[in-house]
Formats: sequence, C-alpha cells, structure tokens
Amino acid sequence: MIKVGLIVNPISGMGGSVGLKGTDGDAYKKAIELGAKPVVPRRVKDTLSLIKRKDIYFLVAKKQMGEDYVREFSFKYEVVGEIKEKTTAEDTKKIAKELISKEINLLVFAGGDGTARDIYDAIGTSVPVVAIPSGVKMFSSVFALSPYAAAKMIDSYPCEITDKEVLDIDEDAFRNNKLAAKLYGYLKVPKIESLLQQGKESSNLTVAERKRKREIAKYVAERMEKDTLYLLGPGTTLKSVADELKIEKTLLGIDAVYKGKMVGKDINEKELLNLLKKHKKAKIIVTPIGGNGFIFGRGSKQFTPQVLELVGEKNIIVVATQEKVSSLECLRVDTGDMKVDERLKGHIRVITGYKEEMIIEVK
Amino acid sequence: MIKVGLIVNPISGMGGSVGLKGTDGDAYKKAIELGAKPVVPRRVKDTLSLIKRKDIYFLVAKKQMGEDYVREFSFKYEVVGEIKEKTTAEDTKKIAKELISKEINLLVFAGGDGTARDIYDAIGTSVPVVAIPSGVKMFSSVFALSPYAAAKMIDSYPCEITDKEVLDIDEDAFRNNKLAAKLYGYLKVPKIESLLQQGKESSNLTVAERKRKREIAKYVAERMEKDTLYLLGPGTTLKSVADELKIEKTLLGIDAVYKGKMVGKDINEKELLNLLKKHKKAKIIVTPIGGNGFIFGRGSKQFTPQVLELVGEKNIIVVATQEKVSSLECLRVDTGDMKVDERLKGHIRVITGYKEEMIIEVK
Amino acid sequence: MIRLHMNENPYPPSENVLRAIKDSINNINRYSELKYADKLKEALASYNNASEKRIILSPGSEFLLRELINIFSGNRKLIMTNPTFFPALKHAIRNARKIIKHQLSPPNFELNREMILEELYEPTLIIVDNPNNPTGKMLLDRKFVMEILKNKDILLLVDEAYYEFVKYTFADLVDSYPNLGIVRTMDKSFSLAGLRIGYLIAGDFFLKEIYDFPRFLPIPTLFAAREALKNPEYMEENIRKILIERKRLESGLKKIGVTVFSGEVNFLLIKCDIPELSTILMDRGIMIKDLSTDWIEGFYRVSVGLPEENDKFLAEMEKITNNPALKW
Amino acid sequence: MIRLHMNENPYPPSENVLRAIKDSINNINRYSELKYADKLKEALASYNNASEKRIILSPGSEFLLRELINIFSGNRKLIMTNPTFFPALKHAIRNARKIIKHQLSPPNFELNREMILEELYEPTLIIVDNPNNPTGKMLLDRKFVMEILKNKDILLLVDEAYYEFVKYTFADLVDSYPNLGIVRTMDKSFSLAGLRIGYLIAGDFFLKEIYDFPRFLPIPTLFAAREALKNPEYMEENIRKILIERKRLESGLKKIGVTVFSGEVNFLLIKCDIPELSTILMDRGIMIKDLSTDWIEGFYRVSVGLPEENDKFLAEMEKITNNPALKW
Repeated sequence: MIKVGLIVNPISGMGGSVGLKGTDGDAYKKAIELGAKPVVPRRVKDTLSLIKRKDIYFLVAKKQMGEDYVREFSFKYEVVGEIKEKTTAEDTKKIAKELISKEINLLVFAGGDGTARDIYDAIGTSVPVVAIPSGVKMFSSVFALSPYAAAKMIDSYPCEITDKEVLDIDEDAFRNNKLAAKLYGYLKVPKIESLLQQGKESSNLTVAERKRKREIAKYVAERMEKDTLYLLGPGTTLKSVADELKIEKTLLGIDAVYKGKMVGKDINEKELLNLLKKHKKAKIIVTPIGGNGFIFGRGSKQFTPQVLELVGEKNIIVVATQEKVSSLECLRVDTGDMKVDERLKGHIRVITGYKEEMIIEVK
Repeated sequence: MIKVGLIVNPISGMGGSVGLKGTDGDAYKKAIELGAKPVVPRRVKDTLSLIKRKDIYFLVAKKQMGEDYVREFSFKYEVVGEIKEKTTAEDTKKIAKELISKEINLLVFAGGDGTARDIYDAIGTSVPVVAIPSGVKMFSSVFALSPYAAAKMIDSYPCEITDKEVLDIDEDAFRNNKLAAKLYGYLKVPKIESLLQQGKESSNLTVAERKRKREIAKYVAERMEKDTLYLLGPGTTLKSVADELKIEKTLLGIDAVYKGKMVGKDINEKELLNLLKKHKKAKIIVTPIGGNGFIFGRGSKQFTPQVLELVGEKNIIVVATQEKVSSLECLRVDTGDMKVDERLKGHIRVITGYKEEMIIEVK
Repeated sequence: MIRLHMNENPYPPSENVLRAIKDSINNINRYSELKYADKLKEALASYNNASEKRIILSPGSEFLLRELINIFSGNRKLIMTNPTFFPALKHAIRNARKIIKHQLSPPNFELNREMILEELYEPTLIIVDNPNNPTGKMLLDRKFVMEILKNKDILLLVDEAYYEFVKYTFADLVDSYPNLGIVRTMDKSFSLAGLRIGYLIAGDFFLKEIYDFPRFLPIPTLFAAREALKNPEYMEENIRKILIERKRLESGLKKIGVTVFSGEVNFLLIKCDIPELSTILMDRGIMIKDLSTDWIEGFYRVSVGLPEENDKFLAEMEKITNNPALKW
Repeated sequence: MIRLHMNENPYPPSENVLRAIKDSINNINRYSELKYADKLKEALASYNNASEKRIILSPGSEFLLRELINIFSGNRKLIMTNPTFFPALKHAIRNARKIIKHQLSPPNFELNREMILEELYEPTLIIVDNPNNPTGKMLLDRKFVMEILKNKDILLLVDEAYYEFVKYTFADLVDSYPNLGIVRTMDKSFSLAGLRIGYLIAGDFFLKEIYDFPRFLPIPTLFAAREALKNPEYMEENIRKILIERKRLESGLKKIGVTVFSGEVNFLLIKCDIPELSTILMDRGIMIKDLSTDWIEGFYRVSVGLPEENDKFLAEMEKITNNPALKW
C-alpha cells in the first residue's frame, strides 16, 4: 500500500479563458466576475480514472480541494485538514504540510505555477510530487504532460526520481508590464521512461544524473582561468560547479567567484556591474532554465542587457546535462534588449559532461 | 624471371662427424685427414629439388661451389667467376661480390657460421639471402630450417624480408678453450609465413618490425634516468634505442651513454670497469642474441661477470621485439661464472614495445 | 505486434535466400571457411564497385561502429550528431576521450558545417549517418566531405545504413582518401535484419587498424547475404514498394493533422503533441520509436510497413488524435 | 580437408538443433525479438546456475573480449599470457595502454603467480584463459583467483572457452566479486561454431560498463543455442567421445616419437622438429595450427577429430617423421 496525498487548487486555470494571466491573489475574483469556469475537475478525474494500481491509500484535502474527485472512484481514502470556502494559497501550504506529517509517499497536486510554488514553499523536496497541470501559467517543468503520463507516474512509484524546476512569473517584472519567469526552486518528480525504451539502461538514473553534473562541474573547474571573474547563474547544475569549487552556491541567485573564492553572494545587477568594473576578464556560466531552453530571460534577470554587454557573448559558458540539452529544439534568449538578443543568437557550445560538449542553436 | 645466385662452401660441415668445431682455415685439412665426408651436396640438391617456380635464372659458382648441383636440374644457369681447387673463404667472398655486380635478386648459399660471415663481409645487406645449413657450427639465425623451408623462401620471392643474425665462435675466447659465440652482423632473409596463417596481417612486416623497434626505443628512452650510466649492448634493437637518443651506435659492440651523450664507444671490459668506477648508478640494456635467447654469453663478452656484478642484476634491462621474445622458450645466460649466472636466473621483464612488456624465465 | 519501430524491411528475402539459409547448416559445427567470407566480399565489392580488400564484414554494423569508436577516439576528438544511430552515440559518450555533439534542430535538421570545419584543428574522428536516422535528412554532400577529407588528421566515417533508399554514396572516394570509411548494412534494404550483416568499405587508414576484425561470421548470414547479392533486383523492387507506401503514409498522417518531416528513406519523422504516443500505440499493437528520451519531446520515428500495417497505424492514429483524454 | 586446426567439435549438433535453425527463418527480415535473447539468457542462467541479468550474449566470444579490452585497458594496465587466444592478445597489444605478457614456457607452461601478484599495485585488467589455449593447461585455481579478486582495483576476466571439457569454473564467484567476469562460448562444446555464440557471465563492475552490448543477434544463432541447451546430454556424449579419442591420439603420437604435452581439453599441444609441419600436412589434406609465428618454433596444436580423421592424421604423421627429406 502506498500513501498518496492529493491537493487540488480548485480555482487554478480559470483565468485563462477570460484573458487573465493567472488566478493568484485577487485575480481570481476578477475571473469569476468575467464568467470563468473551473477546468481542474475534469483533469483530476481524467488522471484518477487512468490509475491502474489498486494498492493506493489516498489522503485528500476536503471538498473541492480533493475529496470531491476521489469520492467518485473506488480508492480507499481519508480526508485531511480544514479549508475555508474560498481557498487560498495558505490552505494549499497548510494542507501540504499536514500531509507530509502523515508520511505520504507521493503528493499529487493540481494547479499552475502558483500552486507549484506554494507546494515548493511548504514541502520542498521532502517527497516526490505528481503535478496535474491546470493553471494558466505553466512555465514550470514539474507538470505531467497528460493524464496518461500522470497516472503512469503514480502507477510506477517507487521509481526513479528527478529534479524539476518551479518557475513563476517574476512579479517585479510583471508590475513593469514585462512577462518574465523566475526560477523559484525544484520539486522531485517521478521519472517515467517510455515503455518502448527496451531494457533499462541504468538502475538508478538519479545517481547517474548527479554523476553527470559532477562531471560537468569537474570539466568547468579544470578550465577555469585564474585571472577571470566567474558569475555563476541559478540552478542545480551550477550548484554542482560550486560544489566542485567547494563554494556554497545560492541555488536561485547569482554568485561571483574569483581565484576560487566567493566574491559576491546572491548579487543583483548593481553589484554585478560593480564587480565587472573591478575585473578585466569575466565569464558568465549559466544553464538553460525551464522546458524551452532559456539561458537568459528566465530565472536570472540580474543578467541584464548591460551586464551581458560588458561580459561579451564570447565569455558565456553554457552547461547542462546531455539529457536536458538534447531534449531542446534550441536554446533561447530573451534579455529584453533586441540588440543583445541578436548578438547572442547563432550556434553555441554547451558543456554536457567531462570533455563532452554539444553544439546547439540559440534563437 | 628472377636472378638467383648460388654459392656452396663444399667443405662446410665436414668437421662435425670427426669431432672438429668447424672447417674454417686449416681445420679443413685435419678433417680430410680424419676421413670426413662432405654433407653439403645432399642438402643443396634437396633444396633445389623442392623449388616449384620455373622462372629462375641461376648464376652459380664453378664446379663443387655451385655448378655441380644445379646441372642436375632443369634450371637455366650461367657460371660466374673462377675458383681454385681447394676453395677458401676468399673464393666465397670474391664470387659473392661478382654475383652482386651481376644484379642478382637473391643469393642462395650453403655452409655454416663461417660461410655466413664471409657472405656478410662480402655483400652485407645488399640482397636477401637463403642460407642452406650445412656447417658444423650454426649459431647464426640466418639458416633455413629445412630444404622445404629454403625452397619455399625462393618460391616466395619477392616477399617480406627480415634481419637475421650472423654469429660465429669468438676466436679470442676459443683460444682460451671457451666456446662462446659472437655477433658478427646481420643478413637479410626472406620471411615466409606458415601457409596456415590465414590471411596476411600486415602488408609489410619489415616496416612493422622497424616500427616495433622504434616503439621499444621510445619507451626505453622515456624511462631513462638522468643520473644513470647506460651501457648499450650489441644488436639492431639497441641500435634503435641509440637512434632514438640520436647517438651513433656500434652495432656489434658496447657503447656507454650518460645524460643523453655518448661517453664510450665500442668499449671493452677494462673501459667498462673504469666507467663504472666513475658512476654510482649504471644500467645495462641488452637484447637476446641468436635463436636460443642468450642475453649474456653470446655477442657481448665485454659484459664479464665482474661488470655484471658491479651493475647488479636489478639494473639489467632486456629489450626485444614481441616476435622475437615470444618465440623463445626462455632467456639464457652463460657469463662463465656460475654464481653470476645463478643470480640472473628467475623471471625477468623484457620491454617488447611502447608500454608493452613480457615476463619470461631466465635459465 | 506491428513493428514500425526498427526500420525493418517489411518484405521477406527471396525464396533463394531462404533456401541458402537452410542449405548452410550442413557443417554448422565448423567455423565458417574463409572462402565463404571472401566470396561475400567479392560480391559486395562488385555491388559497390569497390576493391574487395577494402571490405570488412561484421555481424551487424553496430559492432563495427563500436570498434571504430573504441580504437579511434582514444587519442582523437570525436564529432557526432544528435540525434543519430543512438547505440553508437551512447557508446561514444561513455567511451570517447572527448566528444562534440551537434544538435540537429527542427524544422530543417541541418548540420552547422562552419562549426564542424572550425573544430578540425586537432586529430578528430567524425561520424555522421547520411541520410540521418531518425530525421531522414541528407547531412553531407560531396563538396563538404572532400573539404573535410583533405585534412589528413581528420577521419570521416559515414554510416550509409540507408544507402539503397537514396542511392547517394561517398564509397567511390574511398580509394582516394585513406581517411574515409563507409559503414553499410544489408539488414534493412536486403531484408536480412534477422541475420545481421554489416560491412565497412575502408580507406587505407581504417583498413590498417581494423584488418584483424573477427572473420568467422555465422554461416547462415554469409550464405544468405551472398545469395541476396546475386539478385539485387529483388531488393530494388521491395524498395520501390516501400517508397510508394511512404508517400501514402505521409499524406495519411498529414490529413490527420500530424506534423511529418519529409525524409528520403524507409521511415518518417513525425511530431505529435500527444504525450506517450508510443506507449498508447503499443497498447494497441503497434510499435513506433519514441525519440523523447534521447532527443526532443514529441518526436517519433515510424518505419514504413506493409500496406495493411500502415493502414492499421493510420487508423489508430486517427482515433488517438481524436481522443481528448490523451491530451491536456 | 580434415580440419584439426580450430578446436571445433567434429560432431554435428542434434537433429533438433538443426530443425530449430530451419524454423528460425520465418521472420528473417525482422530483427530478433528481445524475448529470443531473454529466453536464451534464461537457459544459460539455469545451465550455469547464474543470474540471468549477468549474462551478456555475443556473436562469438571474440567480440566480447575485444570490447572488454577496448573499454577496460584505456586506464588500466593489462596482463595476459603468451600464448593465449591469439586474436585477443594481438588486439590487446595494439590497443591497450600498457600490457604485460607472461610467456608460458615448456615443459610445464605455468603462470608465475608471484610476478602477477606483484604487478597489482595499480588498476589492472587480467585476462587468462583457463584452461589455456593452446597448452591445454589449467593456469588458475580458486585460491589464486580469490587472492586477486580481493583487490577491487583489479579486474579479472577468465576465458572458459573449454569449460565443458574440464568442468572447472569460477562462475559461482561472480555474485560475490563484482570484478570477476567469465567468458564462455557454445561454439566448441555445443557444436555451434558455424553460428557463433559466446557469452559473458558478468560481475557487477563488468555489467555496469557493458550492459549496452548489441542485443540483436542473428536469429538462427539464438534459436539453435536455446535448443541445444534443452538437451545438454547430447553435448556431453560428444565430449565423452572426444576425450576418449584424445587419449588414443596422444598415445598414437607418442608411439611415432612426437612430443605430446598432456592437456585436459579437445586438443593436444605437440612439439615436432620437422619444420613447416603444418604446411606439409596441409599438402596432405590435414590442417593443424602452427604456433611458431606467435609463439615457439616447433610447437603445434592439433584438435581431436573424428576417429577416422585422427587415424589419417596419425598415418600421415608417421610417414612424415620417417621422411628424411623433411628434416636437416
């Protein structure tokens, strides 16, 4: 028997049909006013209907936050926690924490980027999640691609686990009328391989992935020059590089390294510009964030057009696992400055392992 | 049509049956007095009878030095040169030179170590030879192993060619009642591979052999220590080592090298002992000489028991091609001093290529 | 199960070939005689207008690719594309000293030739399949290949597994360029996948290093391959049928709304937003190749099958694309 | 030609095996299904009392040996014997980073175990065939093998190509020692040389690096091997006959005055002073293995053939040894 938590954000996705960017906070009211209908019940039910295993014990939130859907199926379940009539982000977080305290094996949630952020805030990477996409914004790569895929993740548990990104709209940028996503953190997601992949290749892909990141880190570290300032972007791959350098990395921010020492932690644009004034030679190391392969413009707004111009496009090092980069049609940039974007376009070299590189187009 | 020279030493091998060590010089008379019968005609005829090719034009010495045997077969031939009734080494040399001047492709000769030496003195490595063994002493590895093999060499020409050693009794040692062979030089010999070797492995084994020797040389050179005196024994493999060091090697003698410079050319025991007094650390590099795998006691008498004791058995480096050493049942030593021989026995490491070694027993 | 996942030829080999296999078992306790391999090499030499001595046989071309990667990437940089024949790429990633992969991106899947030429400042082995699997695109042309080959420090290995479908080859350059090798297979075009017969047409440099490749192949394989080469018209007729079916399959898929990338071979590259499409099809008795694990999500490779197999595949695809439960 | 040069089994496989080959051609245009290989692995696992997942199949064990040498000798020293299975040794000499060969010398052909243990101060791959080909001697015993294996930096690969003739194996140690691999073949004992079927019983360390070895073997090979394993008694009866013949061959040769080194397998190592013996025999319709090119002059390996083949060989050997023209 496995214990599976279920949390549904009942209002997620409602803004989409009425032209809103999301239903976070007060936007929900506006969505209702505009006549939006909930999309989430159908998706949760699709998923539940495709689950094949019988040994599941569900722990679900009350009413429209879980109970209402699971009730229609033959699963054993119990209801956990209390909710208000109008559910908020706080409900999601509170119930998620309660579920964790009941030692669930897996947390299924339905929602969008905002819900994913709430789940991340509440439980971090303590248990793997299955994310049923039903938001308006879904920049995050945590979401399952289909009811079929979500059900299969549940059926396959316990299985290989991988880190997936939680992105959401950068609210500061949004207020300035710019739509830019920011990396908020990582959730753990079951990794299902296509059934047609004949024969498993590795008994534990998570370990392999970690090993691959270490290889990348080792190669990058070996090639670092002494008289150069290195600006490490956000993400777990960059964290591996920092680990190799024995430096404590800010997972979601930018750190600066010079001669193997940290010279700036979680720095903003102004601090970056100051550092760049002090150092003649500087290089940026970044990894693509999100499923569309953005290396600038998602998750690292501190790398502004001005910073990028100072560093120069020849001094940008991209790192990513073979698995991640080979799944991308191309890399993308969206710095907010067309001229800078244009200069970054063309083919670029990505470090994908120890002495292993990939040439890929930047669009 | 190929032009094949034929020289027979008609008195070779006669000493064997009457307990003589050879028929060189005056020993022949003694052999006759003792009632020795010539063995050579039978062997030459055996060889000629097994030749299958028809496109041979023989150039032969007169009478019992060639003409007498070839006459019995259907080969085209012409007679070259003059001989005295009692043939001497000088006849052999003179006729060999005449044959070379007539641009033969191959020289067939019958005799023993003494004859091989004469041929070597006269023609060096200008044309390949097929040596029909009929001497008493046959330390040299130039000789064909059977009439079948000799005929096949002739049938196979043009084919791969390899360097084979000409050894003979060391006359200085012999006068002191010691039987020791000395390396006199090299002759070129057709290399026939067993027909059962399915599929040729290399289009030109001679080149491969030279390449292998260069590899050995490179490996030895790379591992040479700066503060050590190196004593290079005789042979083509050691010549390759010297070539690698850009030093002109004495092919048949011992040279001394220190810090990459030649510090003694073709040196004798006394000079060796003097050098060893001057240098704290010294190593000997030798290669097995002759078919029985002697590393000391054949071809390098300057490495006396006293020299070997001073250098120490741990400081002996043996080099040889894979081909040569793998054909040996074991390596052998015969320094003349039982105690020194005993210390050299056991298993030893032979360098056979670049980062390629063989462990073989020394007996 | 309908097998549209391995680019097999859906037609069996000729009756003569089947008989040759049956006739091969008389001395099956003995290793194949070298003359069997020699005769096959002779036939391949004549089929390819190449020199017999340049042909190295292998029980499937994968063994050749692995061996060449093993031998030549130890002291050379390796350049490959992604995607390509994946077993070779994976082996290369794990074993090559240094590897540069070129991502082929939609919609044109072109090789960035300038970036390749820029890379050739050190000894390098380039392995490219032409046409490429799974995009079906020709990545190389004669001018570019000759540009590469004039640099003697560069080795170029072209995997022409799908040669018979395009009839475009660089095999005629092997005599002039010691640094060129052509990998081929009879598995697909000659309907011999179950017997595994690959071969290398080796330039002198490759030949020198791989002359000792194992020579005692399975006898049924040698007999069948030789028999098949006696009648290449049979193979060509099958290819003609496959190419006609490919067109039908392509337009059928487009009608359903599936994105099809036109290739020139016996398979199609398609893009389909339905996640886990290959799993869904497998549940319905059809196998296709899911490219998402090794390459881009949503891309699949579909081999051209028998007409009735293609019909069934199209029918299932239509049902699937019309099923909303399979999409979000 | 009487083939006594490749250690083949002179007896054909059973009628059932021959039928299995004929039955294998129905879908020969398709790659073998993975379940065919899985079923063979299952049968081999049960035959060897090993775990199924440890078994890697290969179209002849030579491909496995080459691959393992390629993969593991890049950053490891390699130790092999001379003589051994020569194709593997030659491949190793040309491709290993560093190689130490141990010359096996007459009359005992023993391995110097102390020198091997002394060598193990750095990561090393040791490949030994046990019993050794061509001496027929057992070179390893359990105590020595375990002494080697306790050092986890050392990989030991034992080629047990002649296992069925001696019934002595280290396969049972593979579960306990990740650094042990056992190479086997069904070519000889099971009379399948014309189909080529080798396999590795892999310790965890080997398994991790070779799990992706090509899996689509020729279908006739897979079918025949599996069928042969259903009735190992047939194979054992053939081996019994071969071992009886070996004794007869040995005493026959000794009577003629040929030096015979007693081995425990389906061949004899002999020493004979007649140069070019193998060529002379070939002119008389008999092939034996001349060891002089790769090892010591005058040594030959003779496989045990059918009784009438052995008779013919003995008769020719008697004539040859009595012919003075063949010796000097």
